[in-house]
Amino acid sequence: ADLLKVGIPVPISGGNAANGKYASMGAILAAEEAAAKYGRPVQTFDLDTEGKPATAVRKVQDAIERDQIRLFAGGILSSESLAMGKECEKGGANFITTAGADEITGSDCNKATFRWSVPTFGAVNQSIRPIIEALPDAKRWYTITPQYVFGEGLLKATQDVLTEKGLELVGNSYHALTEKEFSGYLTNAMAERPDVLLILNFGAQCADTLRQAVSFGMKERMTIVVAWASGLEQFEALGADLCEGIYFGAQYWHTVDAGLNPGLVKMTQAKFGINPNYSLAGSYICTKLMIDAAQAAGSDDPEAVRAALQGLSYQGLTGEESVRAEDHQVLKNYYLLKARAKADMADKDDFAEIISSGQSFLSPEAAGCKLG
Amino acid sequence: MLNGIGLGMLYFLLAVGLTIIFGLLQFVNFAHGAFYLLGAYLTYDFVERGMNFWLAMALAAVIVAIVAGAVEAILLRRIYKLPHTFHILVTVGIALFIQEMVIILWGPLGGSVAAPEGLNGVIIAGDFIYPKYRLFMIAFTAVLAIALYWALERTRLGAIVRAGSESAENMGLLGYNTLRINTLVFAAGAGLAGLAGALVAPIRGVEPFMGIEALSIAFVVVVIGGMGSYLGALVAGILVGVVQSLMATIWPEGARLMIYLGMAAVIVLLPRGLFGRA
Amino acid sequence: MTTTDFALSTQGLGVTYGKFVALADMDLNIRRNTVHSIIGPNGAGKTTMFHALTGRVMPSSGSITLNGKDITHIRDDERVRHGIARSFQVTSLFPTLPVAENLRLAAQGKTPWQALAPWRSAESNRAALNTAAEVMERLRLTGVAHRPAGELSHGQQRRLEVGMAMASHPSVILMDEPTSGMGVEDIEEMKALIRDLGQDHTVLFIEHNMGIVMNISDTITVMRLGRKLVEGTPATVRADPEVQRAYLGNMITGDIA
Amino acid sequence: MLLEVENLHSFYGKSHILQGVSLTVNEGEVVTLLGRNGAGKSTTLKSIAGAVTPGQGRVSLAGRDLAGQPAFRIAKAGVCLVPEDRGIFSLLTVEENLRIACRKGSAWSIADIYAIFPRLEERKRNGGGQLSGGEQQMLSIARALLTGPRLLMLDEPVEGLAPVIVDEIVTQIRKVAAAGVSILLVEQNLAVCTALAHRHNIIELGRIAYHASGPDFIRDSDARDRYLGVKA
Amino acid sequence: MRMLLINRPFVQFGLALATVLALPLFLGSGILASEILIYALIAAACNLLLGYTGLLSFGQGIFFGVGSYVAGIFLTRYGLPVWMVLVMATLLGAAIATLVGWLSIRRQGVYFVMLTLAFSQLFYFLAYTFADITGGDNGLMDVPRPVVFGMALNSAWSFYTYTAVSFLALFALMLRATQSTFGRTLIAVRDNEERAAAIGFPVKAFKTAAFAISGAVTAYAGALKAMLIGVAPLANIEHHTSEMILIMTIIGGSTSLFASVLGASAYLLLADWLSQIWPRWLLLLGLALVVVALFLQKGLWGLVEKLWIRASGAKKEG
Ligand SMILES: Nc1ncnc2c1ncn2[C@@H]1O[C@H](COP(=O)(O)OP(=O)(O)OP(=O)(O)O)[C@@H](O)[C@H]1O
Ligand SMILES: Nc1ncnc2c1ncn2[C@@H]1O[C@H](COP(=O)(O)OP(=O)(O)OP(=O)(O)O)[C@@H](O)[C@H]1O
Ligand SMILES: [Mg+2]
Ligand SMILES: [Mg+2]
Repeated sequence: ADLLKVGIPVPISGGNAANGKYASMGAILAAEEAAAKYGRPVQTFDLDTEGKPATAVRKVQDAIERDQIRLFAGGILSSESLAMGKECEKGGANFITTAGADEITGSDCNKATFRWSVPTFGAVNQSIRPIIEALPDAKRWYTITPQYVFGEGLLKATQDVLTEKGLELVGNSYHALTEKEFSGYLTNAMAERPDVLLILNFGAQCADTLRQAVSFGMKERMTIVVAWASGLEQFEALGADLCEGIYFGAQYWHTVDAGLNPGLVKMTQAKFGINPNYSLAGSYICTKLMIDAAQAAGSDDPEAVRAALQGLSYQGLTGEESVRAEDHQVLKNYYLLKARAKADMADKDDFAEIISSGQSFLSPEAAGCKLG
Repeated sequence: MLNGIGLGMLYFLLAVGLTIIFGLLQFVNFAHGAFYLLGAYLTYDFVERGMNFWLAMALAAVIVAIVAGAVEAILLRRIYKLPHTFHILVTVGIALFIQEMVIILWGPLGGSVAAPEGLNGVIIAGDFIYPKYRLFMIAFTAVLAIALYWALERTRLGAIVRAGSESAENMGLLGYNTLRINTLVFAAGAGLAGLAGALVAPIRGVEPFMGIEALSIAFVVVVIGGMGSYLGALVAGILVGVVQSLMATIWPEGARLMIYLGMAAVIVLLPRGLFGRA
Repeated sequence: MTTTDFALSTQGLGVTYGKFVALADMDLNIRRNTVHSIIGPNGAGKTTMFHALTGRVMPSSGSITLNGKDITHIRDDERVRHGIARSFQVTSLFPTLPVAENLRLAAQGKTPWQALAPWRSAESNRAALNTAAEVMERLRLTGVAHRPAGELSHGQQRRLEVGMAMASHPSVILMDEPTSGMGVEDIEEMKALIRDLGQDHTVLFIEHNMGIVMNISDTITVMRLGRKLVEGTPATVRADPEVQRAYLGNMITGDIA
Repeated sequence: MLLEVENLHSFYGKSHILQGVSLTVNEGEVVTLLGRNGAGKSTTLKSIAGAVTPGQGRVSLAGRDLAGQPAFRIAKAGVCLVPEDRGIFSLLTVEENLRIACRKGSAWSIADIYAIFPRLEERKRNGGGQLSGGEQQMLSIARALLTGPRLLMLDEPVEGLAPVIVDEIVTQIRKVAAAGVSILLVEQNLAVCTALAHRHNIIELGRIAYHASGPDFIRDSDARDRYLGVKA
Repeated sequence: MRMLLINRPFVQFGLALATVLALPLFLGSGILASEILIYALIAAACNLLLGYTGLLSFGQGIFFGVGSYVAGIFLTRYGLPVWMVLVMATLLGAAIATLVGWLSIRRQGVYFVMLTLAFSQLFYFLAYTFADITGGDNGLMDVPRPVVFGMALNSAWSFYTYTAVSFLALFALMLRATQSTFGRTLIAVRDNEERAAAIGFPVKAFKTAAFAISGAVTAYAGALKAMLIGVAPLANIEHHTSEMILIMTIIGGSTSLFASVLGASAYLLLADWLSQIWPRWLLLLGLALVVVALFLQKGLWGLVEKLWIRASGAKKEG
């Protein structure tokens, strides 16, 4: 059989290079595995988006026009993923991503774009409902939210859940996307004496918020919950001592014992000597989905691949997963983790235990997607 | 308010090294953020290896100063005479180099540095809660500010440095070895940036792109305060810190906007910044 | 004498730098087509007065009248169009541009808005080219027309400096120490040139070389501490005891006494 | 003999400016170096001071060879040049300009300087860049004195100065010489030169073309005409 | 001191034309080729400020971003015709550049640089804060390509042709401007601003005009870029963009306009190549910048000039 090409457009240089590096590794695992399984050459092509939408689109355009690549799995940042999705639709290709922006399978959804990560609605529901149940005394909540669409999405979902449960959102601090200093917001938060501090930002900002919250002694005074954690990388950067006792909502965790995950962990350890983190795992499963769909369709023809993906149910990294045909959202579990004390860690990556897992999704109509 | 001052002190510390280099050597140093980055990472590395925080901090600052001194002696002294364009080009190049080296050496992920023993935790006085380490940082920076002020404004050294920046040739005619003075000043300025990075590590952790943000803040502070003015760096640092903290509660998305608007207004209205000398 | 006899006059002109009063209460009346020199101790405010006259600094008090028109509040570059031009105490040329281009620009400066057109070719302004050629001829710079100004010898640069002022065909020409740094030979030449310029321009110049000042000035104004000390013909000034004490001293002026 | 310059050659890029200058200055002596514009006077002084590195030749101060050394070493050895552009630090105040020049062992203190040039004391808080041309010249000379030099080289020290100040400076230079400092003077103002100097050198085309003692020079209007273009 | 043959306007235009013709021969990617021409325009516009007027502006990204936002907003939300949008982008670019320029030139030297830097940050945060207009962090998507003679320029090379025509026209106009009284006066201002004012030139007006032209061209190119890529992202208006434009311009050199074309091409090709071979390519870029500053102060074009002088054997050339 002829060569199957998958483009991996991820930030390899620039501010999100860490994610790009792991994503590239995950994609390679998926390709190698598929090549062995299907007995055909499968190759991944890293496309460095530099984290910039314009560069991302240019690389994707070139890959489609010049290198005839029809399958793309990647996109870490919302802006680049949205733009690449559009480009794949225009250029006749398919794209699957793990990016956070709900528009991807919401208002800006399109027939060429798929998304593996759980939207903000599910993330919030799966993070805070278990906590509300476990901590009936936690009445007063305070949120820290980045001011843009992603943050608004998380905040909206939070408000809905709290209202439903009759709990009080005693305050919210918006901050800019470039903010690094959270002491002001944290002081405001402390003044409200909340029972729970819910952190709705992600990545480096989330790490900064947590660090500073812990230094203000907030861990001792309230429960801290991060709705959208980036997984193992984040724990490594923060360190176990700092994280201990904090709740983290996560798309993926390497100790999940379901579906393909044990296999992936073994494979990753064998090849790279590490445990898979979210970037690696997400990229692995996205790439795998694309390859499998192309194999099932018999070619990488965009329409055929799309047809193969729509409605597909499969064993994924979180157990049984399925691709919803109406908006191309993958339905999968979201996890709530609680960080362990350093002394309780079984190995160096055993930062947290899984408290709960489950699925919550808006209907495609409620998410605002109309596939044309 | 205390948050603002704490932040301001941090900004002062970031900016003061830049002011020394930028104001006194008339040199636009876009690599300043990279030295800050390096200071933070060295501290992180040393602490990870089990070194005492204080020692790590001092060592990091000294190493950064030595690195910067070497960079100056090997590279920068060849370009002082060229227009600003080339200062920017070279220092941007150095900044990129250091940043990428940091990623190569320590990976792209970043990490946390624990506050030193005894400065962990918070001070509580009624409703007032403040991390000990931040209080310490304010005090430390204040002492440093006074010491620096004395060293640079009240001693001949300050005058010598400024004179050397204007005309190395004429300083030579007066018997000064300006090459060495320049190297020392550059190293000191960069060392301060390294120290700032080391001090900040327990608060902000370390990550490879922290230098870029630091640089832009440092620029704002130096420009608002006035080139070459320590007092300016101090006042502007605190001003920016306080404004940013206050804005954060009033109109958070606009906080940065206000700072840059303020900076533009200051340069347009007050040619030399708040405290710049003519 | 009516005011129109004066090419340039000031009433109560004053300049302060911060709190420091560099120029105060200066009344000047420069008659048309005369050579008028300004002398005075260092720091007396001579250059400052030139700055005020050309608009480099804004006066803090008083007014300036050029050819009967009040120019006190007119911007520096606009004053050129009203007929005033200057040379600087410290040579100020376009160092990387050829001599001819320096002068073409100076001539073009009389009609600067025309130059703002990004489509008009520089060579289309024939008048400016001619002026540049004339000035070069008069200052014996034609031979170095295509050399960058920065490569000229000091004396040539000083001549070009004066040429820059001449090229805009000003009615009043201000020269700040035109002979500073010149050799004895060049000084003689400059002396002749200034005298010559006095025929068809009004010349106002600052000079410390008494050999020139006393020989070619119609009127001399002596300044001290930002104010006018004495004004009059060379003979009067030379004889004034106050001037002798404050400025002239024993008159070591360049020649062997 | 304090300063001995022998067969000095200097270049700017490829242009060979000094083509074997030789001259001497004795202890406590005032010697001039005259010549037309561009003859190489300033270049000679700069080559001695190390601001221009001579390509060839010997410069020795009290027997110690200095040629080729960096400027700051030569300055420390006791040679001070007051350059023609005056070299004022415009970012520093007048007082700071003076302070950085102070050297232990100098016969002059800042107070002495203010006594000589009261104008500087009046403007001492001013930025160096804000001084009038003449004030800058005073400051530059003052600064040189504060370094306590053994050999003072002045490049056109009275250019642009008011006659009274010229008088004053001539008087001061005399005092400096009387205090035992040797002086090498470049000056266009012949009156100043003859008033001060014991010996005169005229440089032409990068070589010393004429050499005479003070009195001889005053008598020799021919030479002045020939080398300096002074119409007798 | 006469102008070198290779710096004469006709030769410069010829070189630009040759570049336009050569890119398709050597590049597989029409998008990269279009991008090169677009950045070449921007770098040339930057050179108008840096090389001709002596103004080191960190504000070029503002105008670039404005151009792409204008294209994004008016093509997608209002469906205006492309030509009208391009005119609007150009005019708005000129207007904002006039404002930024007029405010910035009130200061000189380092302070000028810092002011432009401040404005660049300011506009970035404006774009970020007013997400309703700019799409904030997501940017504006679905920017369509123009339709020419009933044919949508969907393929990369057809859009390249479109870009090339724009490029040549604007390059020619800028060349003309540099040769005009205006351009020559700018050079004088660069050489000695005080003197330029003293001989009667309203220096601020000239500098502001230079900004306006530079901003207009940059914004036009920004609109082209948005159409090329199909998005108008926030990154366009970031100060990184300004920095990159400056680097291209400096690498090219500032003695002629074509130098900027060379600089932009070299930068983009090098970046494209390096980023494929090593993720840490920015490290190499950093080294390259240092090398340029130390050894190639007149930029790549300076090198070409030197080779030319050597090849033609004499300076009397021209
Ligand atoms: N920008 C400035 N700020 C403050 N003071 C200034 C400034 N420029 C000049 N001065 C002061 O104003 C006074 C007059 O200076 P000016 O240059 O007019 O003197 P001058 O008469 O031309 O002297 P000279 O003959 O030495 O050139 C001087 O004392 C000088 O120090
Ligand atoms: N930096 C330089 N680069 C190139 N040539 C120079 C430089 N400085 C001086 N020259 C040339 O060297 C020669 C000697 O210059 P120098 O300054 O020594 O003359 P000078 O005798 O001091 O003249 P002046 O009386 O005008 O001060 C001149 O022809 C001059 O053009
Ligand atoms: Mg003067
Ligand atoms: Mg000389």
